[in-house]
Amino acid sequence: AANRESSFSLEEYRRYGRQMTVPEVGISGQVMLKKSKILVVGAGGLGCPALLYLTGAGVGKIGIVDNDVVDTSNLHRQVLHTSENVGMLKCDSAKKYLNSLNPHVEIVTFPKRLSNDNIFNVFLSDKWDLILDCTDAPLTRYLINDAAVICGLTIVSASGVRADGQLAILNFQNFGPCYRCFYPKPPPPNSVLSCQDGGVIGPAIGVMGVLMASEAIKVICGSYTRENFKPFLNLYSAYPQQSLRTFKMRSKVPNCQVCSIDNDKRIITRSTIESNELNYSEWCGKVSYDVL
Amino acid sequence: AANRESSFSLEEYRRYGRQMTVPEVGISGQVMLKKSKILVVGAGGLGCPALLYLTGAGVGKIGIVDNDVVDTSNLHRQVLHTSENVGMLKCDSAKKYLNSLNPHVEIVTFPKRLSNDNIFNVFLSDKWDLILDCTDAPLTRYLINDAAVICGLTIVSASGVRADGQLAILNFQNFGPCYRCFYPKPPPPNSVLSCQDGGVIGPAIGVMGVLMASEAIKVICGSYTRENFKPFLNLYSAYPQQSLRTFKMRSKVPNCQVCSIDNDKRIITRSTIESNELNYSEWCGKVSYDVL
Amino acid sequence: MSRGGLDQNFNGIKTKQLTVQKESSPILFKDLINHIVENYISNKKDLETFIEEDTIRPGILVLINDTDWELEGKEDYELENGDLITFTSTLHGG
Amino acid sequence: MSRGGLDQNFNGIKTKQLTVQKESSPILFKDLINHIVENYISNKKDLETFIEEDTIRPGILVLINDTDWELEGKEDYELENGDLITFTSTLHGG
Ligand SMILES: [Zn+2]
Ligand SMILES: [Zn+2]
Repeated sequence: AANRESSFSLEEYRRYGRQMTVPEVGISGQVMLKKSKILVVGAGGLGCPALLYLTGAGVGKIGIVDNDVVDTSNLHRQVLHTSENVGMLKCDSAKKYLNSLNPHVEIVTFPKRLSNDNIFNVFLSDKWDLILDCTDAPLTRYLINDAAVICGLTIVSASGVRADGQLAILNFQNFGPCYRCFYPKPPPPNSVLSCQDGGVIGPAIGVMGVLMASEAIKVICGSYTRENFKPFLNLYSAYPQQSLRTFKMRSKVPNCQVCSIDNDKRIITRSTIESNELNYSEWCGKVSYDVL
Repeated sequence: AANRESSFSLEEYRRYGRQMTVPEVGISGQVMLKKSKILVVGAGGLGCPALLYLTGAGVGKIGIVDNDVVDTSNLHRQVLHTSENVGMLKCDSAKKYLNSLNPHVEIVTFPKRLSNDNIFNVFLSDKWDLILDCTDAPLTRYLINDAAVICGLTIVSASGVRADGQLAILNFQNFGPCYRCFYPKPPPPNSVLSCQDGGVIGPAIGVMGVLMASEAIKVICGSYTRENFKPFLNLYSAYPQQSLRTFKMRSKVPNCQVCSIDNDKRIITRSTIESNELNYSEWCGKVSYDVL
Repeated sequence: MSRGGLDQNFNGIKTKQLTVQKESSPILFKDLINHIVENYISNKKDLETFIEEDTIRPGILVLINDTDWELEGKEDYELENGDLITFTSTLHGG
Repeated sequence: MSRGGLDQNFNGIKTKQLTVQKESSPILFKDLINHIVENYISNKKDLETFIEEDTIRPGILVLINDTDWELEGKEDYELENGDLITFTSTLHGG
């Protein structure tokens, strides 16, 4: 598409000028942003702010995956949707606003819930440079992770509940650790870790979405390289004092079931997923489930 | 106004439910938010995200002070405005969106630039509970600080440039340190500290605005008390790794020119400001200026 | 001591100062695990969330000061006075 | 070492490890100031931004590890090996 050429119109120079003068982005970074394609899964508490800032920053193409409709109970934190759009598909509501924020960005929507059957279609629907995991169901995180690793895609992943959040870059250039390296095993169903509905403070999840946009810009602009990338996990907490801690994390785990360098250890593959051998079932409300 | 009563409609329960279940807010915090009135100075890079999350959270009344109009060069970071609103007053553009995000919040606008002559009118136009300083000119920060201290108002203050940001709570309950306690003297004019135009990355300034909204919620909901409040300064940096550091800061400075407990030391007063004895002149482009 | 969901296991306690005593030094991380299980986990279901095969469940991240315990020797890490230990699991919201 | 505008004074250097030597210990913060002025500030205008009446300009915040230097004795603070010193001024954007 014309909007992903490497030259800028005068209007684009004006629009991105303040950002291009920051050395960490520069004109070359702005070109990389324009040429980039980012797939954002989830247009909720994390996705709304991430989408706003990625669209503002001038990413060339953004895909939004969400089959949910806007509900009144979303609006305290999902600030890209409005009261007038209650009942509308979130991806449509988001697209409408984002188009008016920055018409240079191509927005495409996938009004579906990712599943074993459709995830490869979505992930391979274009040459995506990056996946943002802005979902709210832990088992979907395993599904997204597995498909992204298999497709060779880097993930910026965050989550949050109440007043706390986490952020990590996963499968960085097929070289950094993946979600399963960090969390080889989901918590048992119905445990306090899985099913509680803890509520969430708007700006606490909002801050995580904005931090994701920053990390996405850093990944696209080449701030991270195989040489300087160190696996990390950020923990944010709003109370008692707002804090963002950075933890140095393990590298890729040798016997990871999806990202192991050793072919024999990689028992999760496109075919185990598409054949439904691997069942990423609902997190809550079931006594048992079957996930690797 | 009806919307600041302490009871909630069913729609409001639905809207704020997820937030009220977080213990740090609770129903009592939601009532305090609804009863609160917050004045946001500046609807730019900091003001846009702060306004989005404060409106989402259900603050009773929000005032927006900004005499600027939306420019294309704002849109990469000022994500509450759209390309269609270029040329419109920022406070009007903001109000329009915020009304559709949450019709329960009363939004009032002050399309003026704060000056010695009008700041007390604005600050005393209602019983504001809190000031958010989202401005981008350092001398305005002194003016806002001085008037807020004189009016007995707490300030949540942030700023940012390039990929870095600062945040502090100032004059907390007339008891914490003020901006002049931290920065008794502005840098000399035309120094590298004052006039450079360093540019700014959208989500880097955006994150500061969201952090401001969190602090505002904490102040309004009573998370900070005179007993537990410790003066602090947060420093955010987007590179190389996103970090938010917290520094333990000095208490109120005994000989502060505006907030000293000692009457004789307090040489900045409403009358020295309104008589223009104190000249908060333009920061850049002047060889000399006269500010205490 | 704990954050992000797991504090439910410890009656909502987020940070707690612990004194672990043992007849012979050094005190290892596995001693801390025993100490926590014996003193702070009240029911069996919470135990299953936290412990598996006598160690921390693989779904829980253990962070010693600013570093993943996988990089620090896991159960055999020698605790030092003042170490900040963080347990976290995946958060489920977004 | 420096952040938020002030790094312009130091050729854009944000973090730098310094070795300050002195014949007699202790090494005080004022020795560090002299060391920086002598070795890292190249022109007079930058000097005026940073120094006033032989100490750090009142518009600049000095942070020693995680604490305002006002709480640490300012120029007379005794430096310890590994101390992280941050200089910051008010930022001017919003
Ligand atoms: Zn892996
Ligand atoms: Zn003061």
